[in-house]
Amino acid sequence: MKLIIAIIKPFKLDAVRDQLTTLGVQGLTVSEVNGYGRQKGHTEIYRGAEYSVNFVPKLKLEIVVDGKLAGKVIEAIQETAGTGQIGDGKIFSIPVEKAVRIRTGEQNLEAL
Amino acid sequence: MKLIIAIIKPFKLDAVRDQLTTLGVQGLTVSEVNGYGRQKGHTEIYRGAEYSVNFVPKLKLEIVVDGKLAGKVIEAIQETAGTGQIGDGKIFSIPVEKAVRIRTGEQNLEAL
Amino acid sequence: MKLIIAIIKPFKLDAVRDQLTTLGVQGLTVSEVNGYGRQKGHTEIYRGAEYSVNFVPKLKLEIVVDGKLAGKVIEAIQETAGTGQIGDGKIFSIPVEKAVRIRTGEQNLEAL
Amino acid sequence: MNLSKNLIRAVIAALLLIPGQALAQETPEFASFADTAYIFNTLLFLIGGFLVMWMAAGFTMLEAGLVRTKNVAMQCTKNIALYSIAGLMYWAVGYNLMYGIDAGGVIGSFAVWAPGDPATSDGSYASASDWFFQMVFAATTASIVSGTIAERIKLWPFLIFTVILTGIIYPIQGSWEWGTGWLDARGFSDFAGSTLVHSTGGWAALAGALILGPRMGKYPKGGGIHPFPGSSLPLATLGTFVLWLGWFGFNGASQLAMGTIADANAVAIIFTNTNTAAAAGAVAALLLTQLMYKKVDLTLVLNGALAGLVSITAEPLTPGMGQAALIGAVGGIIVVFAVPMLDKFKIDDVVGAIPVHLMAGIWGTMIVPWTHAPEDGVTYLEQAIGVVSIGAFVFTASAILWFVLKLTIGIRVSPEEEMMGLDKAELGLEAYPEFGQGSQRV
Amino acid sequence: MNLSKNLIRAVIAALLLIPGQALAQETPEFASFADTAYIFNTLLFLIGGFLVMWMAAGFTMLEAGLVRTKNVAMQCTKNIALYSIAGLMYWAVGYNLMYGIDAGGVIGSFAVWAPGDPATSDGSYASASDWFFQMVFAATTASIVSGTIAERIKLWPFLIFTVILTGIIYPIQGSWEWGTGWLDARGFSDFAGSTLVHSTGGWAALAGALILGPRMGKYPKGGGIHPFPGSSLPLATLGTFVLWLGWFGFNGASQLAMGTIADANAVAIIFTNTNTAAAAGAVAALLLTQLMYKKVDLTLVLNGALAGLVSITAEPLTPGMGQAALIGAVGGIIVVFAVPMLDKFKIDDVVGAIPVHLMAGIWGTMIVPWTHAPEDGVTYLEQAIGVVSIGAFVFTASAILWFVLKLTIGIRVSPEEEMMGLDKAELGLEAYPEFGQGSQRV
Amino acid sequence: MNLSKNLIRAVIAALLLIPGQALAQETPEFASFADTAYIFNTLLFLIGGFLVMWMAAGFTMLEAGLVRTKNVAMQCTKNIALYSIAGLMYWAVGYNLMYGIDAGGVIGSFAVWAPGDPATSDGSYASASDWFFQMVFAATTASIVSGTIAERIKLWPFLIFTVILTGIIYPIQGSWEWGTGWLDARGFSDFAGSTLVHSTGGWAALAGALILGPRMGKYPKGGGIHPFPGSSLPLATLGTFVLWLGWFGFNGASQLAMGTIADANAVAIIFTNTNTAAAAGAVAALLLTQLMYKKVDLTLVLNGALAGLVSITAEPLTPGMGQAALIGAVGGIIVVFAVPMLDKFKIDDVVGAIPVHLMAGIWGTMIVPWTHAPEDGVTYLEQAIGVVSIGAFVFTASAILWFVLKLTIGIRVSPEEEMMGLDKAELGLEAYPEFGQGSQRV
Ligand SMILES: Nc1ncnc2c1ncn2[C@@H]1O[C@H](COP(=O)(O)OP(=O)(O)O)[C@@H](O)[C@H]1O
Ligand SMILES: Nc1ncnc2c1ncn2[C@@H]1O[C@H](COP(=O)(O)OP(=O)(O)O)[C@@H](O)[C@H]1O
Ligand SMILES: Nc1ncnc2c1ncn2[C@@H]1O[C@H](COP(=O)(O)OP(=O)(O)O)[C@@H](O)[C@H]1O
Repeated sequence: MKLIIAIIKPFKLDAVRDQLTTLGVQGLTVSEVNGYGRQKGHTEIYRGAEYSVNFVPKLKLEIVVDGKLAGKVIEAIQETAGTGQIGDGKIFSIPVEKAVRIRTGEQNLEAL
Repeated sequence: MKLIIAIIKPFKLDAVRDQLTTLGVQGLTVSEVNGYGRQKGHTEIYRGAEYSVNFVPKLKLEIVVDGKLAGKVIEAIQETAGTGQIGDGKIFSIPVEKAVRIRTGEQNLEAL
Repeated sequence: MKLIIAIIKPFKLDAVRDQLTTLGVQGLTVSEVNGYGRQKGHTEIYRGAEYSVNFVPKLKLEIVVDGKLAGKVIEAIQETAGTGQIGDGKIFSIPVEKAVRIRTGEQNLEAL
Repeated sequence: MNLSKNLIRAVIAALLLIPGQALAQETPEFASFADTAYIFNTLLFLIGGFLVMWMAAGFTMLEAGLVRTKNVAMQCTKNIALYSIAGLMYWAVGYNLMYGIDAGGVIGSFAVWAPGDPATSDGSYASASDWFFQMVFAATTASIVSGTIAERIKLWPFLIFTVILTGIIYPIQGSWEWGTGWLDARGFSDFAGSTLVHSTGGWAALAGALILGPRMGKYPKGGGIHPFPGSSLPLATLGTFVLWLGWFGFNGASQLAMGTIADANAVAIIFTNTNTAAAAGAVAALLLTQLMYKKVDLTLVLNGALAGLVSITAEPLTPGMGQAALIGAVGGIIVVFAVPMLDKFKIDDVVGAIPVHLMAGIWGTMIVPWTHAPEDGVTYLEQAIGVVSIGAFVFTASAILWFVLKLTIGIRVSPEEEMMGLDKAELGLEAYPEFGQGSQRV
Repeated sequence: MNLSKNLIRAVIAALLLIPGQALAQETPEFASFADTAYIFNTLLFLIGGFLVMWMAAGFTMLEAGLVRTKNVAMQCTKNIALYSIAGLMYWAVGYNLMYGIDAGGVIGSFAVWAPGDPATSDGSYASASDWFFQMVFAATTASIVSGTIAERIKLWPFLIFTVILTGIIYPIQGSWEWGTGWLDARGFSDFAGSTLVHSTGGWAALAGALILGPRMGKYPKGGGIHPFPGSSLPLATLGTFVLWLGWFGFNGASQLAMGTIADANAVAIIFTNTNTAAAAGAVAALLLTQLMYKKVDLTLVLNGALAGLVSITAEPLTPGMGQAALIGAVGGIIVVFAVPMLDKFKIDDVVGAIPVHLMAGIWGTMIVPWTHAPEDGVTYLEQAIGVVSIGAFVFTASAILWFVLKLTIGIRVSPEEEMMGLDKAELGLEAYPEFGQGSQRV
Repeated sequence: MNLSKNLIRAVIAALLLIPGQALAQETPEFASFADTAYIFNTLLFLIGGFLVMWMAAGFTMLEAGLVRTKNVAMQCTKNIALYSIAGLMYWAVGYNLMYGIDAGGVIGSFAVWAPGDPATSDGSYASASDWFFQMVFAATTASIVSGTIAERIKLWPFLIFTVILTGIIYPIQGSWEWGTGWLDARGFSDFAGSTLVHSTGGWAALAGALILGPRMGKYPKGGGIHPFPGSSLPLATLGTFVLWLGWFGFNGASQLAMGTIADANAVAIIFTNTNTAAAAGAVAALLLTQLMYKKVDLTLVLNGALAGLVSITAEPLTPGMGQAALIGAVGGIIVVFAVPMLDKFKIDDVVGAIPVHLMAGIWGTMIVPWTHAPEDGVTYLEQAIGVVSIGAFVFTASAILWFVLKLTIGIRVSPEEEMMGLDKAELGLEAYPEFGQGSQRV
């Protein structure tokens, strides 16, 4: 199993989720995060003083999937979350050793 | 060492934390997340228009523990966070290579 | 590649980010989290009733870096985020198998 | 806004309302100084009335600030609904039940109110201005209830209770004193409603709190109290300021006249005493929480100011400034002690309405004789009789009503709904959908 | 606050304003009952005026609560700017365009207003108090527009529209009726502005909404409606209460006089009818949303109360209480049906201003004859003529203006800016910078 | 609300207050036109008073909106406490220190105020109404201070400062002008308090800001300015509207009388000039921030409106509308330049109170002679003497007091507490406990 972490632009969430659902992904977890990267934030003015906001609002998706599906999932995210513009985000893949569904105690692939 | 990621129902936090403490877990980190899964969210009506809220508020716990303790920790979470109803959440286990306590520089098990 | 997860005191963010930038880190992702650990929260009084707030606001940094840089990054965080006082936080390192830049499809080290 | 048409309208209005006088009103000129007094009195009612109407917004903000985020929209819904219901019920039933009573009587008459009804005016003010001012008092009574039983009561049973409270319960007890019923005949004195409005609201709230039970998790099985901090203290503070402002209308216009120098002086004194009591209540709570807890508790300071206001309401005219300060300060002290005391009895009062309105209301009513000359005939005994008899009636009637509602349609949301919050469960929406976990944000 | 100097000042003021009378004012005593009436009338305008001024804050809170977080600061900016602009434009152009018209005329005169201008007072009130009261009505009209077209219109085109609306469009149509122009001559009747203020604002908003188009994503290509829940329902509720309070000034002071018993009675009746219509509008929306959706929709209850207020505004004096309740209730019902109906036509009205102000405004205007005696000469035909002619003029003029703005400087922000939110895009700041994702927090 | 009892009460009240007149008051009828004027004057004070009281809520919301989330509850606490303290201190000491002064004198008398004190009324209004109106001015002065030094000052030293400011410092300087002391005798003119209230608050705030130092991190060592955006711009906007509304009472009732046509006209003119100056101040800031920064800064627009109000406060009666607009616009411009200028001097003024109240207050005071005829005897020199002498006194007295507090109990929280926020550190609670990181949420 792999934990796919995807940092995406917030308004892309629905598109990504829909696409993943068609791939058979049945669950995922989303957090609101702030990203720092090549996309440089912007300058705000407050009471005559300029300041730069370095962090850009992003969403982080965490999806644990069967290792065999991981490639497809990554691809699907890359396609649907992309706008071609700086700041589109990243996808990371991390090995997962064990998964448990709290409700039933089912393990690993059955737990997803 | 393992990083145990648990997605749970928010009101279960205190119970889980108490149980983990008795197991000797001395620290953990919590985030507010939104989950998508079998538990389907609900329908809201706003000014005459229906819309479905697909995401359900959840908490994500991240707990780095001694590999030997991991099994017990997972078990304990599964027991205390469960309600038997859909949406109880998941537990994932991921290998951790290194841990550092910022304050002292202690490493690995000593850092937890 | 490694995913470095650092839990730090919120006001240390700018210092850590600046330091990491000088090391060549070009991106990172921040979330607001609540931590439970040796630093014990505090007691509040609301309408005559005392209660203890067990969780302390922290920031979680997630930084995916070239494995070769990981040691330096961990060190840099430890130095800049430390105050020497309880609750300074932790750094964890986790192996990452794959990284993708959504915008371009670049992979692994090129994606960072 | 056409002037010529306005004249016609004005004449028609006059014909509709005070047929006898209208004929004399052929010129727009004053006929006499009595007319001037009539206008001043009417103006006092209207200004006082809109200030008290504004208190409905104050209660809404106070309560929205002191409930948890998940119940904020419900609290807003209840408050705008209760004010609206009071406005209709007090017209359909309440006013004549309260003021259509024989001197020394026990119950008024059932009749829809209409302006110009000669029974409703002694001819020294516009009857509609009086109705408006009396109506907002009925609404205030209902506002008090909504705060105590927040976060767990269902919407519709609460609204049904409001219908009966503002249409029947409040007017009946009100008729005993302000309607010149039996309590008035005995010599009970309650200038602007420490008992008639505030304690009445408080008793109804207490009955509801007892029958509903506390919020889930407030008093954990293991013992102790689990506080649920309010979602927005600035809104609670705003609400308190709104109430404070509205109280100048509440007490000031309860002088019922400002067409003479004596009345104008009285209204002015009422303003200063009202402000002083509120200030002293706030300062007392400030000092006391600092002494008791080593920290100032803003929510108790807000409650303290309100308790000061409730305390002075039974008699805002006769006290000197020092007396007003003392009366208000005791109100503030009552709140600081009564809030944790209620918790000990596991009576869960979300916003502190029982300490503020019921307890400080009793205190304010009982202390009235202190600032009266003996020849005024205001005695501690008669004050106690008033407090007890109104309390017994309102508490019993409310308890019966809550019970009937409980047995029939049920008054409490399910535990799942309570956990989810009333906003989602009962309204299907959220007060702040975008903040934090908001589903819209993601 | 020096008394002796004040006397001098007062005399100077009198000289400046009403030269003829000032000489007679050598003593501070009253000269006659007519003077007393003058003061009462002036006081009515001033109290009414500050209450309506307060409505500007009500619109701001209502709109800030109903837009999404990312557009809240912009909505606040637009509202304080539009109120300020109205205050300047109505002085520079508006007032004399509206009231400097010949009886039965079509257009007033272009002249800067100054107090004491004899044309602006019939000598029974301070001319400045009248200006103040009329000015806040112009501001209200502009407030209505800002809500409908929120979340997508650029700041400056909106402000330019406001300049023309409050300086030219509003005064011209207003002159036809309140300025004693041709509509007044025909017998059209609109007591406090269901058509002149509320529908006018609504027509301008509708033109804007049509030309701007809906917010991105509101009506997805696949069909259906994607609601964008408002960011803060307690602020929206507060705004509604503020508007309700302000409406007592809006309608009450539109009696234009309270120096006689008949006028005082009329103002009092207007207060009670206004309150009753609002209450009935709120309760109607409450019941109807429960019946239709099985859930009460707080935002529609708020809209319902406002629709009740708009409905009674065309004639708050002649209805009986029951009639007022009915008129208001129909207003509330209109809103509940019209809000989803507009969505069907893909007209995106962020806060419901078109149902509340335009549709309920038409309803209120058309129902005026019902509560008038035939001899008053208020007919359904003339009401319809007024509604249609003002509607046609305001809609056309607004549409042209919006078009010109669209073709010249552009009226809509770019899709990227709309997605980012107007606060960051146009103001470079955030309404709640620290909450949730706030950059300051991290 | 029992009428017969009210009569008794009214008579008692009359006896207590104006013994001489009470005998003549045996019937509730008017005795003379002078009585009518008495009631109008009293009513003006009461309405003006409650409007200015409401400004306390406006300052609270403005400040709660402009501080960071972690200090919001503290700001609410300070504001309700300071208003309460002012209410008590102005009774115990302030009023007689301010008005119990000999003509041309330097210091008043130390005596507790009581209604009916003949020294406090010239017999043309209820003395209590005057006290109420004067008291809320003292409170306003203290409100100004709390904003500037927010986010770092400890609660109790601030409250002690408030005790002295409202009880001693404000009344002493006030006595020099409004108490008919030496500045009044020289011919200084400050109609409603640009200097006496606003600059006084501003000087006290400036002294505090200098002695306290800036917030941690505001002026980083590396140079530059690190802005701390306010937590809630809609609350700041609401606060501004509340202040604007309250200002009609502040300036309008400073006419001190409306019992004659001349006074009524004056009050009306004051309303229109006040509104015009505020509107012009807002529009000036709007245009200027757009020009200078290419973005409109809402917080400066809010400050601009307030600066317009402060600017017109020294003389809201004599200017024509155009003059009022100009005076207000300059106020708005001052703010846009002064806010960054203060930052250059590393004077950290959280809400902009020094530009708004001190600087615009000086401007407003200095420009008074412009709109006066030479024979009024208002000269630039005497205005400057007033500005400088009051400034010197208030700044020195405040600075000494701040220093004494600093050396004794300390005035600033520890760096850890400042970082954690005053809400948690000093009050042990949070303003919005559930949002984002809120401990209750998790
Ligand atoms: N090395 C990294 N580790 C973790 N997150 C990263 C890293 N680099 C970038 N990110 C996240 O990805 C987001 C987008 O990256 P950015 O460099 O701005 O543009 P792009 O996606 O076009 O390369 C950032 O805002 C940040 O949240
Ligand atoms: N594959 C997954 N990867 C990451 N998180 C998941 C995954 N599946 C479910 N979740 C998380 O677990 C929560 C509960 O899952 P759900 O399918 O609703 O019910 P259950 O826990 O009963 O299986 C979801 O809301 C989501 O946050
Ligand atoms: N085992 C753990 N797993 C995950 N996070 C932890 C763990 N232990 C501590 N933390 C995080 O680190 C933070 C600091 O830890 P704490 O024990 O309070 O102090 P210190 O950093 O000085 O050891 C905690 O608030 C929590 O967020």
